[in-house]
Amino acid sequence: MTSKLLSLRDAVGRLVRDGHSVALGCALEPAIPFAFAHEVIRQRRQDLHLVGPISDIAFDQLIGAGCVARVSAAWVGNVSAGLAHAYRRAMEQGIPRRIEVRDHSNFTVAQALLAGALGAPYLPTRTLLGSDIPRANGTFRESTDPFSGDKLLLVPAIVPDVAVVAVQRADEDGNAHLWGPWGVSQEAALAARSVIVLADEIVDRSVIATDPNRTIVPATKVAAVVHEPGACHPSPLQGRYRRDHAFFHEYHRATRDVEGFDAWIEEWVTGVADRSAYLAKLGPRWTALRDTGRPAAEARF
Amino acid sequence: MTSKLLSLRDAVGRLVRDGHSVALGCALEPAIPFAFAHEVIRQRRQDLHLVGPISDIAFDQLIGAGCVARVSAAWVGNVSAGLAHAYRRAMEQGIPRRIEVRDHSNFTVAQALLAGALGAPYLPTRTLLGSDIPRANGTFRESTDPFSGDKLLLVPAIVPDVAVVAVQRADEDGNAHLWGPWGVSQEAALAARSVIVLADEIVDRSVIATDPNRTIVPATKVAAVVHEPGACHPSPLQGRYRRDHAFFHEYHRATRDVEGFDAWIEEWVTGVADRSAYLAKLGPRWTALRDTGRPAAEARF
Amino acid sequence: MVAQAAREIRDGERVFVGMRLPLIAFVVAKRTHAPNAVGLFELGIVRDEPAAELLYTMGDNPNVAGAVWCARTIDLMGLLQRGDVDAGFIGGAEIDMQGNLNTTAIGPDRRRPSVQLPGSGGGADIASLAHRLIVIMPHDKRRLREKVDFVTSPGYGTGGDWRRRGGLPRGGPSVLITTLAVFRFVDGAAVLASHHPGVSVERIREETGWPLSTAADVHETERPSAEVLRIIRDYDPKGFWTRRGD
Amino acid sequence: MVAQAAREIRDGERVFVGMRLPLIAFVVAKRTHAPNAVGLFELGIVRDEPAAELLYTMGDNPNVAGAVWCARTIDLMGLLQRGDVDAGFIGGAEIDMQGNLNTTAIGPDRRRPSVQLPGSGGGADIASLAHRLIVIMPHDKRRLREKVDFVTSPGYGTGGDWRRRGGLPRGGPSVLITTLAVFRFVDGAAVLASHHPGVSVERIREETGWPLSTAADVHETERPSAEVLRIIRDYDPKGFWTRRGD
Repeated sequence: MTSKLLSLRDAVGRLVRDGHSVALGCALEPAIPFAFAHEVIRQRRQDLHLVGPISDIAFDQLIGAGCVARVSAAWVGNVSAGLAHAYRRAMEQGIPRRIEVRDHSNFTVAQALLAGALGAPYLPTRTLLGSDIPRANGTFRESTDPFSGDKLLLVPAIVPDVAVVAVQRADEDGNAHLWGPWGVSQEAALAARSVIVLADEIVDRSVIATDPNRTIVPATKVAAVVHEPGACHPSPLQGRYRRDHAFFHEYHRATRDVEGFDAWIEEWVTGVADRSAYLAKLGPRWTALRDTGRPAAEARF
Repeated sequence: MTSKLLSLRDAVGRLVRDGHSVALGCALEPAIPFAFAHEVIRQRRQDLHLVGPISDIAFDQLIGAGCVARVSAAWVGNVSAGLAHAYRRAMEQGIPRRIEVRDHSNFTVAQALLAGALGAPYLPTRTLLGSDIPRANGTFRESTDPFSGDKLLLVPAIVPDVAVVAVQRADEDGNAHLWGPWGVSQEAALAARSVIVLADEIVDRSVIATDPNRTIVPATKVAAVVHEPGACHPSPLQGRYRRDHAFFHEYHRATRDVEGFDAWIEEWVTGVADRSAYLAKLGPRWTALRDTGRPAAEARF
Repeated sequence: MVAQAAREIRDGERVFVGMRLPLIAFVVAKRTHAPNAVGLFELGIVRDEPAAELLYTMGDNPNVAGAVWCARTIDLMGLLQRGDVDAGFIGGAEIDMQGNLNTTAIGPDRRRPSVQLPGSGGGADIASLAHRLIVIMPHDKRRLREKVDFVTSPGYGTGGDWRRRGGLPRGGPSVLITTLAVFRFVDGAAVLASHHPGVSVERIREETGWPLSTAADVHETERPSAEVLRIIRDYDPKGFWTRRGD
Repeated sequence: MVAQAAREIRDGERVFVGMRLPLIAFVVAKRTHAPNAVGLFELGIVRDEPAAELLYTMGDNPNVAGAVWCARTIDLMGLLQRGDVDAGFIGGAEIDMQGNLNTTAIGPDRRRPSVQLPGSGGGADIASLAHRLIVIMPHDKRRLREKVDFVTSPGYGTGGDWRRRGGLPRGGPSVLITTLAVFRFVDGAAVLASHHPGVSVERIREETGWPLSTAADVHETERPSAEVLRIIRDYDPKGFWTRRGD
């Protein structure tokens, strides 16, 4: 078995290029790889195409930091606090730059990534017929079902250059266990050209092999494995740590204007060397979020 | 929470009608609900449309017993022993009756059921282009990808009247945990109009809720829950019992001619009242197949 | 709003719940008249019991612990597209008389909006595919508009058989619950059914951006029972979601 | 056959293994020259180590225990359609010179076959979508035919760019391994590359249903090493699958 263990700095440095399409936040509200987004900002990647259903504030941070040229998403905001200020500034005023948005719904993002995972050119659907989203998105096609004659919308496959998944545990080869909601994480990982796994814990291959049903992505698809505890804060990771609700609200208040946004990025992203420094800065607030959960009922293989 | 617990006799009696399309054996070689197939034979259902990828010998038994008018499958045989004699007799000589076969591959069966599960009219694919299977199947359509101009095959959705899934454990409401290979079981269950769950063990809802990622089908889709230990013999159920290889070979040798087939059905199906009588008849041979497996690594919710 | 929203959930129904007030409405319904209702959450969660504590997002750990199914978004959306979901909740920034909702952007040019909104999320899917849509919004003349700038979630379009002609398999808004009133949709258009206690029809007319049409039996919205108010306050004691009145 | 099949697996490749002899070839390859090969099984299993004991089907409990991924058939087929699978094994009842395989039915009318065969299983998908197809069959004039009655798994069709014109994204048979010989496919047609020890080219010609074409460097098939024979006998001591010679 090969080891694909890299530091997050090296994983982003080697695998994420300017202009790449990057899928992240694919479990929706939980398990968002904020550590990855922050490293991308520190390394000043540009012209990225962000792909994901709802990203909570990760997309907002990347957009405000000027790393993004295009967004394919169903929702960009701050789930528990409201609108996303940096996203608004980019769209309304072109600050720090203009970005292109390809509007989606959660279902069409899921279908586009599933098509990518299946190697299918598109998936046919009846959702959004009558919505203005297809016109705004620009990549869909209206069609007629040859079997029934009904109207259909064809959602073309999305094949991200990179998909990032944060999981509870993985082995060094990239076999990764994720439990809790999967959202569109598996479709994104199987659709992508390369996958970066952020694991809260690195375990021996034999641990993964005791429960292969928990594997969300097999090593054959994985390019890099990063051991990054706490990678998802302020979003939660099931059975490991809870959501830091106040952090989302503090971000919302702090980033109302550009100066506030820049100061926030300086304090929490460019001002810290890496994730461990970030967690150290959080201090007791971080340790208070620990959540050990309850054990799953036994299953024997 | 409502209880959907029924005896297998009542579940088949109430939910399976002559002419129904029935998906079973959807995990491929393991977890085949032979107990269900045998009860269908005992209740003399007719004109069934069997749906499944490969059924090992379950489809052969239903065909030989005269319950089947049509088969939509990728493979009908005896996996470790060879050809399926009853299927051969039906196709080659119309004994006990002529049946219609809609040829599939495992991928097209999976796509047809996934389309049914998604409520999509069809799935587009590049498999089988150049195979004679699409012509023999008769329900597919050739198409052109409007995005690329490439040739495509469109596989229409299959929506079974009934899907039968055998699982390790379920609650009385129908929330069912299956581990080991899923094959096309989840797609079949989500696509079907009604689902019959055969559970090796009935557990409290709280047990299911400790590990919701293991749930293959939610209660909202389930019409009946049957507590039927050993429902899959001679096929295996992960962590519960192993495959009875010899039984498949004995069946192969015993059913070479019609008389042999009828005698086998009399001995193992119509001659036994139910699954517990069948297991009692197996005796020590059955208990010797027990497999307790190894426990999955802990996951905490 | 929450109490009225809870009344819209029938016992045994499969409901796409969503966040904020609808989530609390689901809790109220489960604990009062609809104990067998099942809640579906688009990130891939199905629950037959509400979470043990107040949720800030549907992905909070307590909403996963104790769920009966934790799956993928596509699985839940598949149920929705199949027609296996009875009702869904949705909010919006703007709505018109035909129940078309805008949660995408304010302004004539979607590429250069005057206000960029978060977008559809799963809302447009619920509006397209659920059997019944329940809309909850603050009542404001700038929100209840003659015409919305962008149709994120289709209601009855231009009315009549617009949904069927467009290819939508079913559904459409059944009710619009605002901070002032309850509207029912009749022949694809919103009709004032009831005004909340202490709110005059005149005020509702002033605060509504379309020519108000009123049901013959327009009446006062039923007041929440003491039990319902207790359930709401128990679930959201700090009023994080219900601060703006229930 | 097994020893030659094992040689066709390259280190690090992702291989659709299937059952019977190919499964043992995978074991041999893993334990000799291809320790990093990964095996995919269409019911939804991915293994980077062979199962601990002899398998009668790919769904036997020992093939699940110790797997690194246990998923759904559609996930594995998706990898195959995407082009993420390097090679796949397949057998058949009939094959023609262009590598088209029949595992469906013998006879002119598929609806009234003279011999009903089990069908494609995943074979036709592997033949359609894998980068490289490895075919293993008993050598028999009635099996290696001028023309097959039914094309279950497409090879090179009528030859030339038939696959591309038909819409297949890639692939086709690279080798046909029989009980007597090894054929390589050159410009979409089978060419005799080597004869097994003690088998004459004349006998192969007699046992082959198409006009035999022979490579310039036709030679004797490399004999399996003692180590390979030991691995095979250790894995299948009773010769359940390898009885008919390895």
